[in-house]
Amino acid sequence: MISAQAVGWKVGGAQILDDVSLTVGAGELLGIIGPNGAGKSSFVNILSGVTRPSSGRITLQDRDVTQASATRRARMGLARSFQTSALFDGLTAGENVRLAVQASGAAPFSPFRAAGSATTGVIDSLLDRVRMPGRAATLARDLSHGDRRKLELAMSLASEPAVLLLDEPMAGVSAEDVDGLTEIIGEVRDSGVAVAMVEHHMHVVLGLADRVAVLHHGQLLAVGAPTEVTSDERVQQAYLGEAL
Amino acid sequence: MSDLVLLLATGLGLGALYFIAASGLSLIYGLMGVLNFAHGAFMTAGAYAAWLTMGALPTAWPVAGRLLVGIAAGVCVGALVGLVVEVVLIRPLYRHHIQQVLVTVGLSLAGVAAAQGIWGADPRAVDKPVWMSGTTDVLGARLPNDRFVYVLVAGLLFAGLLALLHLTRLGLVIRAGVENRTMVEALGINVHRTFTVVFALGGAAAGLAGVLYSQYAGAVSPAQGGSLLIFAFIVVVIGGMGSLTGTAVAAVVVGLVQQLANYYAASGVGDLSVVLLLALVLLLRPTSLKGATA
Amino acid sequence: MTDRNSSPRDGAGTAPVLELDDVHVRYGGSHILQGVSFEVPATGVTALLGRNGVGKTTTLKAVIGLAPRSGRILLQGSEIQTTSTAKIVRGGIGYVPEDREVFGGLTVDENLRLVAPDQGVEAPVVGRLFPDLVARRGQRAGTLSGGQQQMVSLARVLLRDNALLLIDEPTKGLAPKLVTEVADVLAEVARTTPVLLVEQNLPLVRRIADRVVVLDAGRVVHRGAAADLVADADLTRELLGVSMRREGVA
Amino acid sequence: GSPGQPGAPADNGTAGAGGASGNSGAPYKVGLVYSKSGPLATYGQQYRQGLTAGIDYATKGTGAVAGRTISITEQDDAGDPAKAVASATDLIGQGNTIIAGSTSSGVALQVAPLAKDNKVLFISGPAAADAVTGANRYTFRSGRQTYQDVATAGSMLGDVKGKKVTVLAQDSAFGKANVAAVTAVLGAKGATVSSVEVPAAATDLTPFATKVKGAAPDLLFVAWAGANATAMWTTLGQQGVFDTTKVVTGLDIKATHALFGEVATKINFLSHFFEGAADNAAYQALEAGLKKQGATVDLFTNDGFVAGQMIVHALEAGGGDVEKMVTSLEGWKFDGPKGSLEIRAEDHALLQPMFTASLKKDGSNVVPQLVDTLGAEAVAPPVTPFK
Amino acid sequence: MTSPTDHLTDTHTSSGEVAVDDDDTAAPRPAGQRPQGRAHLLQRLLPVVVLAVLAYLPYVPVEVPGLLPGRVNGPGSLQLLATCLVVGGIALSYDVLFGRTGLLSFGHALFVAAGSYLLTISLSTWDLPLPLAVLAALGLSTLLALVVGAVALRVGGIAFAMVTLAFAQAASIIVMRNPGGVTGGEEGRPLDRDAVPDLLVGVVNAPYRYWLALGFVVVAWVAVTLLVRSRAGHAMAAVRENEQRAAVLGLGTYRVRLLALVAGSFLGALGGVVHALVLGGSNPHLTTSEFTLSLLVMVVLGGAGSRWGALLGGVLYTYADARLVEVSSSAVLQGLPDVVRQVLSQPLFILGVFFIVVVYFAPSGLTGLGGRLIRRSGSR
Ligand SMILES: Nc1ncnc2c1ncn2[C@@H]1O[C@H](COP(=O)(O)OP(=O)(O)OP(=O)(O)O)[C@@H](O)[C@H]1O
Ligand SMILES: Nc1ncnc2c1ncn2[C@@H]1O[C@H](COP(=O)(O)OP(=O)(O)OP(=O)(O)O)[C@@H](O)[C@H]1O
Ligand SMILES: [Mg+2]
Ligand SMILES: [Mg+2]
Repeated sequence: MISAQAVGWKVGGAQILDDVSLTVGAGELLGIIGPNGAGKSSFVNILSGVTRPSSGRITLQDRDVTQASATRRARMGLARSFQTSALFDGLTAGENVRLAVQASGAAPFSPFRAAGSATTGVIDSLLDRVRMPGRAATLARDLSHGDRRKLELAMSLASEPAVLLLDEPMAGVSAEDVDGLTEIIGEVRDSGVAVAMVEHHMHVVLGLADRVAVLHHGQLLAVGAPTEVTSDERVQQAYLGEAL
Repeated sequence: MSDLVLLLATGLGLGALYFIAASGLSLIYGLMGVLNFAHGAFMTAGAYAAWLTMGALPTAWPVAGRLLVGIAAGVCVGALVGLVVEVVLIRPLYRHHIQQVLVTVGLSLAGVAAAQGIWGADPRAVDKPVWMSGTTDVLGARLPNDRFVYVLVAGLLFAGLLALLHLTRLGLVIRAGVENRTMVEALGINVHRTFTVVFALGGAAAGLAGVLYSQYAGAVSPAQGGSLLIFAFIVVVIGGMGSLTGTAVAAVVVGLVQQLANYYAASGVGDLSVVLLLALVLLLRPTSLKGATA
Repeated sequence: MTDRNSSPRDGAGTAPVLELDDVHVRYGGSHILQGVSFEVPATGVTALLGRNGVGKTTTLKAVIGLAPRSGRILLQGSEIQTTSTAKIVRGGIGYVPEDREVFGGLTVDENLRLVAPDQGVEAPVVGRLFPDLVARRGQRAGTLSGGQQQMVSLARVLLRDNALLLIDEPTKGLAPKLVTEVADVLAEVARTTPVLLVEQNLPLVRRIADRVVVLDAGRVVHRGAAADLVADADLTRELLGVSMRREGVA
Repeated sequence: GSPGQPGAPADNGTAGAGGASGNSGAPYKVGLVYSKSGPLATYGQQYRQGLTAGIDYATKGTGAVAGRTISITEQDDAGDPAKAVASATDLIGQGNTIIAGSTSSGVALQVAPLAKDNKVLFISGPAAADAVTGANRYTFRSGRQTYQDVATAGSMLGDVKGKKVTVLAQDSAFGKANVAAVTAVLGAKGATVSSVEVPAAATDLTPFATKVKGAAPDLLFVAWAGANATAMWTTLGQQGVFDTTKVVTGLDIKATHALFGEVATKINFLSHFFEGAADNAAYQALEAGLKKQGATVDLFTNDGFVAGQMIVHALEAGGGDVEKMVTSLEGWKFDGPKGSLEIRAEDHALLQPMFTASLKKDGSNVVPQLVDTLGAEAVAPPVTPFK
Repeated sequence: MTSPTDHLTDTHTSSGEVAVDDDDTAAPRPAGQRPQGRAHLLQRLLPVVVLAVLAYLPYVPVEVPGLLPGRVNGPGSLQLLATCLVVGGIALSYDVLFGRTGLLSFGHALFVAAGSYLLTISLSTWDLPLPLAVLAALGLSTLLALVVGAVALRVGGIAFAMVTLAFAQAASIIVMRNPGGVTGGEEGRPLDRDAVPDLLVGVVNAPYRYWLALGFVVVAWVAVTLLVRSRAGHAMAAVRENEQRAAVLGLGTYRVRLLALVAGSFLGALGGVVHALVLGGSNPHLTTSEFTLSLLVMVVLGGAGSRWGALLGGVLYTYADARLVEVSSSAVLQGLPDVVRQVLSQPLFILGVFFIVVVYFAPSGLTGLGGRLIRRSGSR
């Protein structure tokens, strides 16, 4: 569904990503792990079109989208979440989701199409799904940190994407809800969506991922089945350490 | 040849004047994110303060001496106005940038109107030292002496402000405070005071600009500050919104382009040259305009 | 794992460094904290736990004066509920916010220099704990990775002597290896400086916390020794909706 | 019930306009729309003071015509034509059959059509735009127009045949009008006219001074209104324009006399009016009338005074009937503070004498001195019939 | 990190409280949050009632001393009210950019002036009949908006503000230069009286000009309502709140902003056309940066992002601007010391100070203040 071929990214002389090639197929979940600053978020940014790579190619649903804008890619069925929640702060949680639902539909900003309110049910069920029921009317900027993360996830799910990129969806989510959200992401994957997920919660990655890619200093250190990768000595040394 | 020398020299002088006017604006915008529409009113305040001071001093004094005292008065009044405005009007609105800008808009309306009410709408003549109204022959061109003064002052101001921002702790705190005032406080630093200082500095620069511009124009009038403000804005934008060095470069470029276009190009082009320059910068390098806060 | 229970961690007998007495926080119409009272003893780590949105962050903000609060808050015996944030901090509280809040336009070094003007990134703690930051001293903090920003945020408070540290989810977004390292750092710091820690990572809590305070819907629902909570799986499940032991397996 | 006519008063009493004709004894209503605030407030103030003196003089101190007092309603336009139109509409609606004022040309040109639309008398004030002359049958003027200024300037050159004349003007309607007028007046007499137009956005005037110097004209006509005047004169002086060229410009109000700076005494001025320009009964009445108001004679006090004379004359002859008032003013000859004036019937141009002057240093002040007086016919604008 | 657009969003809410908005916030509140049935009906009816009252004013021969010059339906009052309404409608059009999309444009005056001048020019210089002239004015202005927008939208935030200011300044310069004698320079250009219906000319016909202005306000109101309720309206809110997020959701932020700018400018140009008809001509005041700034002042005064706010702000500002002149020459000031009196007799001084006071005490505008008071009294 989405694939990166020999992607490199350079900024101000520093090589942030170097020759990274990865592919995520439909119904597959790729876990991306690696030390802080390895280039995971940068990679997600490049896949989603927020930044342009300095070299290499990105294809989405077999089309070359290397130069396509984030908007174009979104219209082609790609959705993503941000590591630092990026929400419409002045709107309510419900409105945030509503916008995400609408944006995916036909004519997302036609001045001649009424916005409609039939989606209210959809919105509430999405918010329930990410374990934040009854928060629809709260302004996004007033949400607690964990709730912001959940809303971020809800918005990525709202558009029923074909490709889903998640940047640390579990960071700051309370221990109680981690399992639930993990389950949701699993379901999404099972419904045929290609998911790439950056995550530091190892039990989440291990529980979900079909394959795990390890980035280290901008390079692909290892790719493979979860158990295979975690038992790799270099991965343990660079990333896992004495895991808590 | 002598024409060209004359145009370049006066263009540089003009650029210097633009820089002095824009520096305070750029400082306040770059550091506090407040686009100070009252900057023109600040300049007017400085100019009138100097004019009143010069008028109050004994005429027996040499004009240059009175002017120096006038400049000091203009700078002080500018700083004072900046200080009061920050404490009374800007500070309580610090989370609301647009509102801060709007307050300065209101201030610019009221300030000019007040000056007009008190001293009338007509320009009043100011004394100018004989040397400054004279000229010096350079390569056959008669260069007005006052332009040298403006260039010198602008250079000193530029160096001073750069040093302040990059070499002092005050500069560091200011730059941090712009981004996240709450967090600076949460690090135990009293950030209010530093912002007041910035505004006072910007006001002082405006006061200086006002006095020098009134010398340049030979008169003070209520709308004078506002007329310079437009160019100051353009200079700040071309210079990259809040970058002091960018502002300096842009000021000189705008001054020269305007001067040369006014002489060599058709009247219409000369008039629009600055706007054309802006559009050009915009089309060629839009990112350079996004500037410090983007 | 080291058993840290042997270190002096009870704090009983000595006066608490921080006391909250019936603290309320209201935002507009919403009553967020509804009478929170607890004490932070003068040593060790006190963990503030609870589900998302129960008011943990708000509690820390109330202490430091970033939330509109009422009630009594005492730092080392003196009331601070009306003191300004900058004063409270100068009075000895270090605060690590949950959103990191580094100054994106400033370099790493400048970020640290705000707190320690003469040392910046040269300070020994930084070199020891976060060598990555030393290497990136001239990089604008806004371009750092999430984890790197977290390091800046942590390093910033460690540069100064504090009477108390308020730390909000310090390990969020950190790689597992770094989580361990940070846990060790916190444990070490806590030996000299009391820490009030908000954390979702329960294994970490179990490893370094001495006492826990659990919030629910703006009220304290549990106070006690960390060990007791860990030992009581049912209680953990009831308060936090999850078992600590199972988490620890990961 | 069903609503009546929109805009109708409550009791079908006297209809809005024309409260003037019927009931004798009721005051004549005159509306003034002029700048009381804003950038032209000083002009406006002079105008208003002159008007008071003028009405006083023309009514011999009674302030009434045929026993009916003249009641004046003032409205401030702050120099903004939008405000002026609203004010004029209001005044006309209140039954004022005479509107006077218009300090700025913009206001005059937007109010003039209202006079025609509503059939009221409009006497424009200091606004100098040539286009006010001949605007329509209902529009008159009490001041001079640009053409007369320029013609006066031309007179200073003597025989202009073959001479080079340069106009230094702001690139605006005002400046363009001056360039056009100079070309028409002096070009017709055989002068070569060129112009240096200064963009409104120019801050530094050195390039234009250099251009003027380069053109080396025999006569430089400067048409400058408002800002930057001192800088402009200083620059011209610095670049040595005065060494080789005769420089002519219009003399503005007293407050600006100090603004010519060092070169004040080197400039030849044309003047519409200034203190000491003329002496006759009207002038003395103006001076006395202003003194009562604590003011002194200045440029636009004349325009107000003349407007007062015209208003009174129109009321005396027309008794408030607009058509009669218009006819009575057309071709009227009378003495104003400047001397003898005539309202030309064809286009309502106000034919009037003009002056040339110079500035003399008097201590720290500069005061204007009369050099010459030009007869009205010498500077009369060509006829521009009504559209 | 702060970005210029963050500054903008602050306009809508002050320290966490929601700016009081009518039922037209970016997206309607979920069902549970809807105003109660009756209140909601009232809210819906209010515009209709207000419209009916306004439309009836020319039949009201009552004097309101001090408030209006003469009778309510006298020509002076109706002309004043018409001007207020036109400017109110123009403020409404500006709010599409500023309040709804977060675009701080300092060049909106450009499009209003374009509408006004293009109408007078096409009537007088090109000799077009009125309907064609209106079409020409609207078409060309919209085209202009498209071009200017396409260039200026390459930057955002304050830079966008400055760039639009520069464009407006250029337009102002061009108008002042009176190219080919079409704009009349600083003197403006009167409307060709023969080209417009008699009903729009003359003092006695003030009611018709008033109704024309009212009609424009209705058109602008309906257009803004439809726009805001449409998907485009929601997209505009999204762009205002978080541009990057809007982009990754698949909303073309550039196109959304361009759409907002063009739509706002179109309404603005329409306002310009009506302005020229109501005032009987075009004048360069419309092109000045002061006029744009005053539009901003109006919107903020009333409350950004709300139709009532923008409209009310525009109407009140224009009214105050016109009537303050009366205050300054009124007897009230005569007893004061000279300096104070001179200062107070400057309408702009009073307006400026009043504006500061409003921004200061009612950061979400007058409607916001009103809403807050209502809510407070309601909650007691
Ligand atoms: N403009 C820049 N200049 C220099 N270095 C940069 C720039 N932008 C990003 N980097 C560096 O690129 C690296 C990759 O950052 P990225 O955010 O992709 O890391 P990450 O793998 O997501 O880390 P984390 O787990 O901490 O979020 C970091 O080391 C960061 O400091
Ligand atoms: N400015 C505000 N206005 C209104 N409500 C607010 C505001 N800030 C926070 N809240 C609400 O207060 C409650 C507590 O928030 P807080 O951030 O303290 O939660 P938390 O316990 O830290 O949660 P998390 O684990 O998600 O970080 C939440 O329900 C949140 O929505
Ligand atoms: Mg990351
Ligand atoms: Mg929290």
